[in-house]
Amino acid sequence: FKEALLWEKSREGRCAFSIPTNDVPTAQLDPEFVGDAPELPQLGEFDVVRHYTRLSQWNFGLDSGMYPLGSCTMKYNPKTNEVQAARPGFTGAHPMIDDELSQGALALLYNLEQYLAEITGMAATTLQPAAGAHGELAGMLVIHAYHEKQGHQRSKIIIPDTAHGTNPASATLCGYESVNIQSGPDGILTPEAVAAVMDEETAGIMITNPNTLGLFEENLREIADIVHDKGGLVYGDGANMNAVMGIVKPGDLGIDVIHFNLHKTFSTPHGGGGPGAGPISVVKKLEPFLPVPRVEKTDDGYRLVHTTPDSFGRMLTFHGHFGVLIRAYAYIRSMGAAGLTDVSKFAVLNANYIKASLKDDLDLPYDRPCMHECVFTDKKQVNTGITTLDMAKRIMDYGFHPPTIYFPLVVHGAIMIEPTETESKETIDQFIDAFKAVVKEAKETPELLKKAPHRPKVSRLDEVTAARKPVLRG
Amino acid sequence: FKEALLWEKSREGRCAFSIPTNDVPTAQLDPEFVGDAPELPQLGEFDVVRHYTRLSQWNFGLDSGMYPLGSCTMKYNPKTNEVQAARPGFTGAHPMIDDELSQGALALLYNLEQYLAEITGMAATTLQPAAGAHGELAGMLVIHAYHEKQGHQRSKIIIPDTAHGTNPASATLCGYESVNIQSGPDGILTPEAVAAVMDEETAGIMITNPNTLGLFEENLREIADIVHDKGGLVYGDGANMNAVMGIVKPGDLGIDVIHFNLHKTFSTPHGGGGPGAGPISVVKKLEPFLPVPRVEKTDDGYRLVHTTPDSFGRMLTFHGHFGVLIRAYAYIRSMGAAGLTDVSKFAVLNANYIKASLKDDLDLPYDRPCMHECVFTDKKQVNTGITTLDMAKRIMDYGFHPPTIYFPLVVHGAIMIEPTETESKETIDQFIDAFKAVVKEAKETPELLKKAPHRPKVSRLDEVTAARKPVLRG
Amino acid sequence: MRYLPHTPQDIAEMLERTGHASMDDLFETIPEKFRINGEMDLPQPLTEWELNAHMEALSQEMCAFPKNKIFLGAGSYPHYIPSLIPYLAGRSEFATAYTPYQPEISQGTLQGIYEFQTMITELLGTEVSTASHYDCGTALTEALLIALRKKKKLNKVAVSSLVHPHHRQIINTYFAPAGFEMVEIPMAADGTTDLDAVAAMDDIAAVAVQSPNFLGCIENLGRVKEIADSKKALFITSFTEGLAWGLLKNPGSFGADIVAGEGQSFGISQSFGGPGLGILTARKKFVRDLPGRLVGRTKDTKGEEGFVLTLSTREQHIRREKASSNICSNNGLNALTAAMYLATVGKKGMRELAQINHDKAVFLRDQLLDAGFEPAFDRPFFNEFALKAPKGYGVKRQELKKKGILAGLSLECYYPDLKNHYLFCATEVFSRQDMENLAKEVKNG
Amino acid sequence: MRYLPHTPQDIAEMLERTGHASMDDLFETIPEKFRINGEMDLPQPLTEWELNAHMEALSQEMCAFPKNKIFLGAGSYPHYIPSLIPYLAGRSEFATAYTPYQPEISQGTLQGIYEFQTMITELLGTEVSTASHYDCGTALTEALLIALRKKKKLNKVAVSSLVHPHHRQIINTYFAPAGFEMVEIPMAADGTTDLDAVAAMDDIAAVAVQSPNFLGCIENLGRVKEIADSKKALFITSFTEGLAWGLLKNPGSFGADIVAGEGQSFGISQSFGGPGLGILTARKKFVRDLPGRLVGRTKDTKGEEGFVLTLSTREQHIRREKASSNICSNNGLNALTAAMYLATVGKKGMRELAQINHDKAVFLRDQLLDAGFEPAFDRPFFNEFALKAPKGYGVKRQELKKKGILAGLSLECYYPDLKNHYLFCATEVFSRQDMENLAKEVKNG
Repeated sequence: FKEALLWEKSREGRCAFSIPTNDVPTAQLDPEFVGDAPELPQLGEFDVVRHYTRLSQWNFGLDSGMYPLGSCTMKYNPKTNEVQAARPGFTGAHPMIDDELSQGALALLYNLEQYLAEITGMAATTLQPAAGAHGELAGMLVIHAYHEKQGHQRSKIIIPDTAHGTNPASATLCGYESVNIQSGPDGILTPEAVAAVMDEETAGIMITNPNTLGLFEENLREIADIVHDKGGLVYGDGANMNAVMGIVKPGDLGIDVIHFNLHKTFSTPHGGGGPGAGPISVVKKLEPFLPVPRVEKTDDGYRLVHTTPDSFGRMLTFHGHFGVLIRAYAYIRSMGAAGLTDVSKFAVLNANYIKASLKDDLDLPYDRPCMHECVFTDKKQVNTGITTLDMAKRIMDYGFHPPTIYFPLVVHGAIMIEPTETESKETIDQFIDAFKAVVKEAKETPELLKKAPHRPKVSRLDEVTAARKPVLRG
Repeated sequence: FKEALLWEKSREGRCAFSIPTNDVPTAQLDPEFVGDAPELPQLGEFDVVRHYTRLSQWNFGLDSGMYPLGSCTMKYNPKTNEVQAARPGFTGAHPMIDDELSQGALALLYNLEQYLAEITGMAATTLQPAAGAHGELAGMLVIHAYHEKQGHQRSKIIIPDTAHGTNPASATLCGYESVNIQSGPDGILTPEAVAAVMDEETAGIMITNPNTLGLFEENLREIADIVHDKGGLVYGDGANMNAVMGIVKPGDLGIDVIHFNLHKTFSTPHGGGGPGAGPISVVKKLEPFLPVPRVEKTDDGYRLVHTTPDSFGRMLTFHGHFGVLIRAYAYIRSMGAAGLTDVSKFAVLNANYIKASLKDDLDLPYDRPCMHECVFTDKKQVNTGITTLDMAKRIMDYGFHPPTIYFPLVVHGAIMIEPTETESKETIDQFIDAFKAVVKEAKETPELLKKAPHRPKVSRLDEVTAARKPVLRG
Repeated sequence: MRYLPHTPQDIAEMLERTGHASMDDLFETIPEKFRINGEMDLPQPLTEWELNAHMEALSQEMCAFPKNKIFLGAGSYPHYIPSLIPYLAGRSEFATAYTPYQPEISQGTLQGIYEFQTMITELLGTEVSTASHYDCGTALTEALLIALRKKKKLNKVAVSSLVHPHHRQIINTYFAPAGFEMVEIPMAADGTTDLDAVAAMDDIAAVAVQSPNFLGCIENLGRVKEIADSKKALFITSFTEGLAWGLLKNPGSFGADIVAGEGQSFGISQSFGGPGLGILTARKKFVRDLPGRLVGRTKDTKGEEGFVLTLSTREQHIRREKASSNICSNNGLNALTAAMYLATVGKKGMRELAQINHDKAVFLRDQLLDAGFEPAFDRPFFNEFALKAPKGYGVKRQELKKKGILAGLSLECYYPDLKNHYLFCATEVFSRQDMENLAKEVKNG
Repeated sequence: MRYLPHTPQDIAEMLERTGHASMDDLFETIPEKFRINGEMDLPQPLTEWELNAHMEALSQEMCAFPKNKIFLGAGSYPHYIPSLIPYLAGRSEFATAYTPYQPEISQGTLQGIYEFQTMITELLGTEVSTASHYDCGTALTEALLIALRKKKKLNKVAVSSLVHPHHRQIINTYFAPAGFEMVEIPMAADGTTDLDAVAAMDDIAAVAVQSPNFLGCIENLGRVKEIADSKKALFITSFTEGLAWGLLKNPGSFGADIVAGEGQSFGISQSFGGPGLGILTARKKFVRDLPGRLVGRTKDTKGEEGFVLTLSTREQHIRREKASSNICSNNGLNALTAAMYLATVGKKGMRELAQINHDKAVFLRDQLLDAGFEPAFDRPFFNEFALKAPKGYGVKRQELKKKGILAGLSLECYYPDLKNHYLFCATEVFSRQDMENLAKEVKNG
């Protein structure tokens, strides 16, 4: 069924809000400043409830089915985390309240910083960045502040072709020019490629490990040494931390600064596109540059330090996405060290299982042991006229969210699958069967795929016209 | 999609429960008493969440759309009521705790009793009955205890043909034989019909007002006098109180005992078939017979009285469906007297509006001013071979729950529609348009109706085989 | 008011169509003299925010778990409830749905209840289960009424005096107008039902015991079966603590004909005693005698599997005065909640959780004995037990209330012979420290 | 662990297919020497129940609304949140969904955000809105960066010193590596921005003010427009209290080019400052300059209306280093929450609620003046205002904390000239009595 837009259902005089009692005299504001009441829709409470209940029914969420999105780690979002974040002592806390009145929150922040530092094998953490990309920016700002402090700012940064799109964008924001380098034939970076471009005008390298092909960058330590030798720093994109928790510490590989996506690795909900959280951890020598405020532990409890001499400043109005941080904290406390290690093990097992199960059906450009995800292409289907997009749309009809497609860019027609550790063998088997069925259909009934999806509320949407003649409000 | 049964998804060794830490020694129970662990399904937490999320998607609830069920008052269930019932001070309260430790709950119970007594114009209320039918039984038990106390038990009870099916069943439980009488040509009871059967062996009459044809029993006072003259009592089925709150008090019409359905009139959720709550209010002379415990207000606060000399006893283990009572209390406190009166007014307006809008399309057996609901039949469609059932199934395809059908029994092929006051004019107009479309289809494309519904997850289900060869467990 | 969507314009348009001049005209069929003059006498309406403050204040006046330590069972048990349960059971597609009389758009509720029926019979070792009743007391009463209907010539049942006292009150309430009689079976010295006493009873339609019984003791169900058989009476059992079946031999394995029970322990909050969950299950041969709703599996016109309410010819809306019960709505949402709980706990969790309950209760009992209590009965128990209190305990118990501890239920008012006896309960929610604290308080007088 | 479904049998079967001998073999590509030896040093895992107790204890260590009275705004405001909002926004179809890159199965989120964009532009009098940013501070920074991109030759913007101090810190952070400069416009005597000072500034790409500003004063947006025009600079405004637009003339009506704002007041809990809701809206001509996501309306292959993310060629995942911003995920669920709130409050509620906020603030100000405070500025305000405190107020304020009252924010650390000045806020959540109590406490010293 179609659900009308809010304002189409509006009727003059309705109000779904319980207007609070006014127990003080009315004060007339100088009419010079008073505007007309905004033309918001006028609805009853039941209208609002039904409207959003229906909208929700048109959405696919994790609880609806598997979400095999490469590099986007869509794991189960535990319900208990929602309970923790909803405690009134947290939700009703003002961010500028005096330290002694917010010890609970400060303790949580302090300890979460410690946990993340331990997981990465680094010295310090800031929880302020609001999302993964914001974390990347924080990392770049740290690197920028470091070089500034060294007395010689640099102008370039090395970015491999497998990088997330946010990497170059974040570097640009700090005024760095991206130097793109290619992965080697095995899908991983070679020390030679890095050595060829690394110089003393280069601030460092941004590297994702495991990379977006799902492969562990085996030469990372060697690459880090090359970069360090020239006075550069190594930025780690931690989007794929889900593969290596408890297995290897990025700090041990020579990474100097790394960001997390708490909404990936640490089970906080994606919310249909945020809010996320993108903390960064850094090695000891970079700690002075972290943003303020910092949380400190003293004998009298926890306190916020609002200025430090070398900090690059502030990047969010308050203390980060606290509501998201609570959930990540609850998750880490629920899992413990052994649990997080198991997370990575099962995430890698699941990905390898899918790789092994589908490699006869889909082209596998890099047939190497993968980590948390595997990347296929549509090469085997291309002769039938069927593309990655067609298969992705068709898989919706089988009750699955499509994988990430056409990324990483280095792989033509990429199909990037990350099952995550919370999917059971049965669900994965169903997904494999569904994908095999789609591959079969690609040969036998390609029209079915071309017109897919068939089951959702709407069929394939015209994105070209949407962009050419944008209609962005009602 | 099909969602497998729980045990089909079970795998040995999984557990979705967080096993509590055991900080005391294990105590071996005498093996003589120990059984095998029950073969419950073994699932992970994500399995359980997805299972029930999917099941929920196959259910139609009030938030999904209009529910025009005659006599079953499916009004909006306010979300704030859920918040109130979930407060830990209530959910964690043990029912046998000492009075001084449960003053909040006792105050709520006491005051809710008072409010219901005021709404009915009666003297006293018990909140113990667990559902409407249980309330009917409570009413019958009061009547039975009253006659017992008078020293002469009676054997019969008068029940009109428009009564809910629970009425005769409740009377039977008290050993009363049902004496069925017919409504008059206007769809309401005549004093003559009652006078003809009322005698001193008859305990009283069970009467629904407004009745299940949606009509106000205009002769009720006169009928009550007839019954009272012979020493009988008048039981009011309060299922339809939604029509007359603040308009008329049942006590003023000569009713001696009445039950409520809090899950109808007072907005508590139906829960897919309960739990509900069925309090009864009684006139002064019947108060001594109410079930124990009773809540009393004293100078020191509230207390429970566990025995009273003439009480008929106890009918539920504890104090009624307290969680449901909280919601009803919250609703009454939110609405106030004027609000509840408006409820009845708009409920009646909506029903009359539907009656006026559909009477050209559907046969209207009693064309009189209706209260909260109106009753049509399939007489106009019968020549096309289309029945009430077909139309009801087809209306699902338009996004509405079907009306109550084939009830009341006095109307052949009845279609009983109660919109309730919380439906807006637009929603009702959509319902009217949908029903008109179905009526049109009945003429033009009857096959479409015969095979309806078409949109839900399953098509028409075989209820005959289900009953003939019952499969009641997996 | 935010729940009432009618605008003045809506009202005018609608009255025009109905042909009424005003809203008051809608009530023209109600004689003027009966109309309410003025307003009902109810408190002024509260805003949502005032309601929040008012209800929070009321709830704060309660002694409640987990804020307080309430060592009390007796039919209502504090247990942990996984967070997924309130979320899932609170989804409005479940909570705001009507009785699934229209199965095509109610498959969620119906499959959920079918799974409930299956898991409950698995747990209890029986063959058929209803979709739920109000609570254990009413379910047990219905069980006894089944027996009286099956044995039409008899009007008497034998019920253990160790069945929950409130349940026995309910039985009496239902029996009185029908002229049925409940004969109570006395207590033996070991805190179980004195089954020898049944030998002397004649013409009884059923023998009913609760196990674990009100005093926490595990009954000898094997002997109940023998006695019931010897009397040609139905063998009926009940229980108030469902977690016991994670550890104990289930009643079905002893040949029980009908099992009634309380399902509150299965993920349902105590909520001052309600709504709970009445369980009523039986051997297959009683399927058409069971009152209340049943969900069955069937197929649709396309051969797809689906679920429906079935065997409704037993029910009041079809049979009216000939129905086997007047029960109409039951506690369906709580049955669904219990199913969610059982699916969450599973086979492994159920056994471990039951063992923890037993361990905690044994530990608490040992602690209390050490603190001066005396054993009352020498009989195995699950998570509840009765003890004889040391001198002066009544006063101590009053003091403990002020510290937020409720230490046991006085049994004297239910069993006058058990002067100074208290019933205690310990579940997984009590820590060792909670129990040691209690013992220390008692010891220190 | 309950989140990890792998049974030993599953693991064995899966390893067989992947061809690994053991779980450890899966990591064969990681050089042995980098593998962690032993376990990470993290606290032992908690059960769900231990976690509940631990988190409840932490949350109890907070001073928080509604338990405490916090007369503080400054970018985070206590407001009532209708109960339907947490329920609806918490439905997992919304909360656990990914970014709606696959529009066919994301129409709920997409329609919801489209409606958000519409209502926000309605509220602010602008023409296009992004799907959200992180918070007001980052949104304002992005607005200034747009101006700097539009005026490529310039590298300077003028920003009022009465913009939230934290927002100015963020601007500085983003500007530093890029070499941009923020010139602060000083404060005038009446607590508004001294716009005359802008006259002397050259080569500025934008003039930005916050209104109501950090001190609560309503700025003269008409004059900002004039000044900005005269400098050929973009006119940018921001706000932290969105409810103000229920009462005040909106920035669009003054001709603002870009409006950045904080949407926390729209049904989003304060949560120690985040996640909030960054609002970024503008006149239509800036549509292709806006960073972040946009939802647009389109049609499907059958001609049905639907919604998609659009104009993504501006975004980082397409443009990489040439993107207008690195923003990827935003605060989408909070945008949806704000839309729910605005739909609930509606035109009528918005106006009344705004008026109540103003009434309460005026009342509180009068009470405090009566209690010995002195006015700081003679300028209209919405629900926040600054006052000069009476002697000894610093000590009193400390005492009040112990009573659960947080009475104002000291302004001195942000504006050294404003010694002994405090910023107060009153919203609909404060009762007359709360405010009278505070005044009485102050009066009694």
